[in-house]
Amino acid sequence: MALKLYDLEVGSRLLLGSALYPSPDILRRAIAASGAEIVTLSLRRETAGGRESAVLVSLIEEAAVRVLPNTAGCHSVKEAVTTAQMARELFDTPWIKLEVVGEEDTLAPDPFGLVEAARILTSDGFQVFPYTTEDLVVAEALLDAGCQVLMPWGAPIGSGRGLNNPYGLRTLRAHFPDIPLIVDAGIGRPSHAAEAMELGYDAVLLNTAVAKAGDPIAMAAAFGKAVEAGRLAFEAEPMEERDMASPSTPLAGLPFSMSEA
Amino acid sequence: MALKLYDLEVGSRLLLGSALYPSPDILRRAIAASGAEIVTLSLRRETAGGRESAVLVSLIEEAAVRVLPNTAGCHSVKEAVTTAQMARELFDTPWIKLEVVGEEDTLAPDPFGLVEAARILTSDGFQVFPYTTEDLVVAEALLDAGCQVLMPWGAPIGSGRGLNNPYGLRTLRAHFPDIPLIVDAGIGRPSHAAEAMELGYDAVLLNTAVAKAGDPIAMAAAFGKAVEAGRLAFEAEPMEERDMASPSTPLAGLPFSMSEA
Amino acid sequence: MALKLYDLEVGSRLLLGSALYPSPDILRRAIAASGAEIVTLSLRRETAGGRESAVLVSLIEEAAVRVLPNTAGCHSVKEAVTTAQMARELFDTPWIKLEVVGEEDTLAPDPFGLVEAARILTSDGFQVFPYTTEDLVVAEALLDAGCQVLMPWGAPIGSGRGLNNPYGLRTLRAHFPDIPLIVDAGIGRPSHAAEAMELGYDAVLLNTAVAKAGDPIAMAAAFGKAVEAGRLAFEAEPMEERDMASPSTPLAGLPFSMSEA
Amino acid sequence: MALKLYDLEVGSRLLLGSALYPSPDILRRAIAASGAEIVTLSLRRETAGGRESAVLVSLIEEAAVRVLPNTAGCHSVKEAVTTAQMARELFDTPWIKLEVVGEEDTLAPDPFGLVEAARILTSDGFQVFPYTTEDLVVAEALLDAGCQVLMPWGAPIGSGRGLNNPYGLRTLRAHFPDIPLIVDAGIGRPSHAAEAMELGYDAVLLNTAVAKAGDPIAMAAAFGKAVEAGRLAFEAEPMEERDMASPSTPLAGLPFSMSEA
Amino acid sequence: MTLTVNGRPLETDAPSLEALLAELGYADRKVATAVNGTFVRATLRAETSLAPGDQIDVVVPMQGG
Amino acid sequence: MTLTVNGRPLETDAPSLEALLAELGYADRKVATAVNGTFVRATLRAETSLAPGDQIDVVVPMQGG
Amino acid sequence: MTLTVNGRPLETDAPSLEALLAELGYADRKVATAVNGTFVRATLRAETSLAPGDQIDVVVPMQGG
Amino acid sequence: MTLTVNGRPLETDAPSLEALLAELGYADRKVATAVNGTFVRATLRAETSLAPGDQIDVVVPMQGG
Repeated sequence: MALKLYDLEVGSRLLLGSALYPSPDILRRAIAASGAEIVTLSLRRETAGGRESAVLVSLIEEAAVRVLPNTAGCHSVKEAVTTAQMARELFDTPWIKLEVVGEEDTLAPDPFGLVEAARILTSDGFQVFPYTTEDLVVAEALLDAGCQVLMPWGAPIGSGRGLNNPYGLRTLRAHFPDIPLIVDAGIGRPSHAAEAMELGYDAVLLNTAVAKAGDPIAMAAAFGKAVEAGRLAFEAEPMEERDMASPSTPLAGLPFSMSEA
Repeated sequence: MALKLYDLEVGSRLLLGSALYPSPDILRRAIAASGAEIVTLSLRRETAGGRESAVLVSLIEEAAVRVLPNTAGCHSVKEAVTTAQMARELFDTPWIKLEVVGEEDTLAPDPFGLVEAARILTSDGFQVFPYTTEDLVVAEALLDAGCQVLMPWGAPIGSGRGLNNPYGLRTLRAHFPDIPLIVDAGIGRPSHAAEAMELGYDAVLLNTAVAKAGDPIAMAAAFGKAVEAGRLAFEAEPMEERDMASPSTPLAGLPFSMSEA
Repeated sequence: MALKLYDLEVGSRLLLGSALYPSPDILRRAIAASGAEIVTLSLRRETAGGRESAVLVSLIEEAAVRVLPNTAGCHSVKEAVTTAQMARELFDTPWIKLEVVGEEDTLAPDPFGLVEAARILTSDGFQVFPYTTEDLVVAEALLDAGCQVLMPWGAPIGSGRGLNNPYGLRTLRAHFPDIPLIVDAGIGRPSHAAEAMELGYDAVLLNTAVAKAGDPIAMAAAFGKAVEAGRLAFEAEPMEERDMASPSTPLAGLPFSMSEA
Repeated sequence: MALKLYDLEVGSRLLLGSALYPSPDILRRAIAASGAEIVTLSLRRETAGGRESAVLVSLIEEAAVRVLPNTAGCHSVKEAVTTAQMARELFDTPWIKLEVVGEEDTLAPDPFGLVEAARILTSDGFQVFPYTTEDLVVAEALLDAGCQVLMPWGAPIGSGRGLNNPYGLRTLRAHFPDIPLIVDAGIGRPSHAAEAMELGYDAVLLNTAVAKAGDPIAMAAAFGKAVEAGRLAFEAEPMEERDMASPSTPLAGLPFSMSEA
Repeated sequence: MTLTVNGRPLETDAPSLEALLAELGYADRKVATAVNGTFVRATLRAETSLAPGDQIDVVVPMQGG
Repeated sequence: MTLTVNGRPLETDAPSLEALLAELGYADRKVATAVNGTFVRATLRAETSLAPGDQIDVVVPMQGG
Repeated sequence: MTLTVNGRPLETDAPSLEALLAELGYADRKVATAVNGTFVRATLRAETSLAPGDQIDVVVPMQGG
Repeated sequence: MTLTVNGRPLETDAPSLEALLAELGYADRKVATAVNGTFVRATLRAETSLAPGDQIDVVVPMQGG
């Protein structure tokens, strides 16, 4: 069953960030290798005569992916809201990945500012993708504020630690069975992404783990496969874990023994 | 760079067991979906007029996979050796997955019997795939006995617990950089398989996690992708894990601030 | 160096809850065995002619412990504030363990209501012990609201899971080196309490793990020792973890070898 | 119920190593602070005119502890056996902590040499404390060889990693309910020791974690308490872990609500 | 008039909170009180009059975690 | 007058935001703008006059995670 | 004489392992054999005579993990 | 003759292990001994003669983990 993020039905459940790649060409090929249909971008002041931005824009257009602009680096509600409004005009999309930074060392989201900004933006017609924690109560408040997708972190941005709190993420998933939930940030290796999907998460968003890999293109392909693997497994009902062993090879007909009549 | 197991260069790094499937047809389709090129079989006394065996044999022949016979259920060196000899004649292969059961609850390998049987079989021309633990010293003894592949467990057979001792497995990998190492048994979910491959293991062998899934065919495909993902990631050099956050979106050009001249 | 919680210098770093014990006498002896100097109580409507409350009150008085009343079960700011005001009169103390329940399955704190209630109560002269999560930004807001102690959870109340998110707790500790931090709730076994103290937490508050043990009195003693052990270890600077082995017994003078001249 | 190690009933369940301390005096005070009744020593060639050994011997005599000599550093059966024989004469004890090193980086025990040496020594009247892994089958062989105590590792010697394979250790405990089992090596912090005891292990042996702490004496006391805490908890039947929360403060009589008649 | 006391309906003529507590036998007991969810300190009970439909809570110390 | 454009001081006589963008060479570029932290949509740039000390941000698409 | 074949007692006069297999209908089937726990390769079945009490195993390929 | 004592070459005429220990000043010290990797108990040192090339170990109690 396909995943619907607001108006969009997505095939690939991997969302990819566009930052920190060795070169635009490697970004282009990483996007292709990942199979991602949604790519995040930011807004920044022009630098160096605009070449960089122009190259990026045409690269994204050729990739034919949906753009998810972010408000990365915003610390106040006003900054985040203004950035979202500029993004809507520039990218001609109601989508916004809403980040309101609450703390520098962890880049943890500010739950208070996040909910307030989400309320302002949704009432202004935005379709908000809030970057949040695994906190159930904050999640509830974001849904009340009009968000129809949640993006809890796995671990701090760029840390590559994987899922710091699997219990919290499992609880969040159980509590909101019908809301699209995307693990955003902290993923470092494909096994982390597969684990998130096995927990029942609808998708994974990552950037650094691909961009900073020795071979970003191969790593992009790796994450594409891992996300598919995790989703397939979730839908295929994995076996139950057992504490004791259970022979895979049947014992019936084992040689060298007396048969039980 | 391809993986060589004795004489055979293998493409797929997933080895699949043939037991416990709901039906021969589901086994057939699971093998195909997994992409496995090597499938394990056992030897058992004929039951029910031999239909079952005949169906299995033709199914495996059509699948055009390499057969890896096992000695599952053998508790003594003599049983294991005789079973291996019967397997060689029956399957016309020098390959043998050597299991010598040392304990019933965990089906843990018996390191003493395993090494002795491995020595007898290799000197008799067999190419032995020993099912062992992560014990470095036992591994060394198995190589001395002539094994050119090692298959340490992830967890007890059929437990689906994943990697019980990642430290031990990592140490084993570091100690034998050039020996083909296959994690065999205990894998429950694709993330487990990806993790094993990310540790640098050359392949994964599993059975129950696929056969006992709600949808074995989809799960076989999931594991196929997860093993590819983990291998790709290992070769692509994953990013370093960090304790603190590191912004993926660059801060340069962030609006609303004064520029540092 | 002693721990100061608002006006009180405490010797024992274990705070104990008073609920769910098999009998008042077992509670009495568990408090004594634990060495706790601070015990939590609640406010409830009178039932069964008031015997239960009277027995409890005299028991606590005899134990000569400091009472920390809680607002357990309150879901709104108003309920929590009124309960705190009733507690102040009844127990003649400015201390209040502030709980504002945000979600039923996890009894997770409501960060929004918690901060608002904390602000109201501290400006009314209360000394607030807020039951919160490991969220850094919420913690910051609680300090801004006037709290001088924080009580992050280890895991949901009564779950006995231990520390669900050690990374988050370690980060919180690092971020607030000078604020008394108490791990409250979720502790199940002494090793969990020792781990919290080794992370540098100033104290641990628990209830169910003692009250619901087979032998609450022995378990109270166990937690008392574990908390001391963890604190001693934190102050004694534990060794660094190493990936490889390092002989404890020196090799110098090992027999049977040639000496390096 | 007291612990019996061969002929000796021990009160303290913490065994302490005597190596790597900043000074003999700190060793002396650490032994006292730990409450240990058994201390490990080694045999080495005389160096520097014998002062070091003489000081150590008198220190141990004054401490009135039972000496457990080890065969640390021995790589062959012959070295281990000869060392044990020299130790028996020198310390006038049948006790020997049997170490046969199988690999340098991990100092992992050699299961083959260990079992052979154990057989030789027990038939020669020794009471063997084998340093082994969590391997069930090797454990069985050591018991067959006459050992009446087993000492599985938690992690490599001096690594301070704690329990690398809790599942394996739990399984070993379940498999040998009546054999004294001591976790030896790898313990780094008191919470590790408490965890081992909570798993039902009879005792813990450690050295580096105390000797290499910033304050070895305080750390010795910490481990003494942690081991007591873990044992008390094991005997007091800890609560069951739960996935969901369960209020410790009863809801009955909660104010501000309508009573259910 | 009908009040709700600790969540249960009660018919009473008690003019004040103090009178109600006396009527309920709490006179000499250590309790804390709230009317309609708002705290009423002990010293104000006498001057706190009650109206039909008021919700009164009377609480005592109890076990807690 | 002196404005702050993208965090740097700028001396200009541009009467409107549109004029400023033209002066800066953004005329035919796809950018988004804010004045004193408040978004100004493209269609309103012509009628948005500037005052000394105004802080103008002109942003373009950039890489982001 | 009485043999044990695949763990079950069997009364037979088969002089050789080959004869026994024929008698059991395995003649044209692909099987492997062991006598008293020792492997007997196909080419030696004809010359492998059987004695009372011998334990014969006849195995075929089966599913395995 | 030349022996190896605790891993170092030693020139000596000591006829027995006991004599060697005396020569080395171990006479009244509590030590344990091995010759060529084999334990020699104290009571046998006198009757244990030494040959050129013998490897002697003399050990004492030391710290250990």
